[in-house]
Amino acid sequence: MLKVRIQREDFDPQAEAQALTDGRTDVGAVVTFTGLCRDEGGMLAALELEHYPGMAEKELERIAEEASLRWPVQGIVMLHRYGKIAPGERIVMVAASAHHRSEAFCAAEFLMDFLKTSAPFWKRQHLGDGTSGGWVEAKGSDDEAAERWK
Amino acid sequence: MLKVRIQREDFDPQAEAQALTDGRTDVGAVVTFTGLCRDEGGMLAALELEHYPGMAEKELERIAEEASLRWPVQGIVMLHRYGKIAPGERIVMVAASAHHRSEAFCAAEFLMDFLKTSAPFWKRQHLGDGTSGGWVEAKGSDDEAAERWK
Amino acid sequence: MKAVYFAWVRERVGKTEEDIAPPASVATVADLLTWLGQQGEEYENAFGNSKVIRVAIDQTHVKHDTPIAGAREIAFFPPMTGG
Amino acid sequence: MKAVYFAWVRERVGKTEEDIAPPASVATVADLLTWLGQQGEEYENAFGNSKVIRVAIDQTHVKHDTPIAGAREIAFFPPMTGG
Repeated sequence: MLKVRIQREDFDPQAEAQALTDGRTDVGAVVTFTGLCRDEGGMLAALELEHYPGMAEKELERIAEEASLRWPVQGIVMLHRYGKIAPGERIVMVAASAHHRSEAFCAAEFLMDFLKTSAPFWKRQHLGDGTSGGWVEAKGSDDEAAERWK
Repeated sequence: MLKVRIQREDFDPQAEAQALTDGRTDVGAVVTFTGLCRDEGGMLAALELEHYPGMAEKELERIAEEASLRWPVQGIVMLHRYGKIAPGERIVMVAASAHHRSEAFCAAEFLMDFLKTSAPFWKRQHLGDGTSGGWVEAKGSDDEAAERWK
Repeated sequence: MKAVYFAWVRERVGKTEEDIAPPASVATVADLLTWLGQQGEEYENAFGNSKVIRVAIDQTHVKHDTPIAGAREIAFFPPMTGG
Repeated sequence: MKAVYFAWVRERVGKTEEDIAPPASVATVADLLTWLGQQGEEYENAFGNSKVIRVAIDQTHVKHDTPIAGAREIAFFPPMTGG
């Protein structure tokens, strides 16, 4: 089960994770990652997420398929929001289920590392004083995180 | 926030994970791991979890504290059940929250690796034919997983 | 072909998308980035430092040495910062 | 001192706990494991292969060369298999 969705609205991480195990007795491990908007010490009023409709879905699907080829995962969920997101709100979640924990952990980390570096989303900051903090710059540490899977 | 609990009853992973972010705007990443009872291809009727009351709590607390010294985590949850657990039911969960995803992922993996190798819990199998499948043997792969953090 | 722009590339060009008709001498993504940078001040501003621009042809990431022949939709954007 | 047993150690000994009074010559955990193995067939069965037995003194893991002096509660169990 590979599930990918891009939406403006919030999502329910537990309902998504629960769907990976409902009615099954062969799942041993579920790992979830949830990414939230931080207020950066009170400086940030909101993040605005822009994406490339069509390609963003395709990239998430490609990443999910790649993960399922690398590890014997039983299910994968990738959800990403777009639009304006306030501090404390969820931005993204990934989940992976498998027989064993190492496979679920690896797959979930892989999903996030490649989501960060290859899914067409861009963040812009809105500051507390009403001005734009500009576009968030890509981090070298994210490229390095993705590199380790090569 | 370090929370450790050992109980017979099931737990609610989302309520536990939610508590790590409720009312906060400084959390960027939450990683959860949930371990479930597998039916081993229909062979297994239940697992029975024995633990060393008192020491089990102390070990989980020690592991949670060690993780919080190694990574700048904001919160940790470790829950483990005991007693008879049927296939499909949850056995254990850990969760870690942090500013950044790599810290939350590392902490959650560390928690599970050490829970497996140093928390005093033992699993016995009950088979579908009514007989005991005996005590589960410790796995070398779990020792290796814990070794990599040294 | 259709050009689409995202994030600060979109802001600097001042458009979300447009039809472009580069001359036949424009063979690769790199050629196209150079040509786009010559289409006016806002384009120079967006594509002047073309090395940092990421490109997708028909919604698939491509390198700058990729030929553009047959492309229907070419997207230009900065390094991604989702998640 | 109190000895407590878990999992198959408990099953083989046939008790969950008991008070034990080893002689003064029993100084370390290893000595104690050897002595316990000599307390009857069920103990030999439980402690015969003492290398695999894990030990905790007063709820803290200890190695087999640890002295037992001052211990109030000593626990014996197989390698852990929780999680």
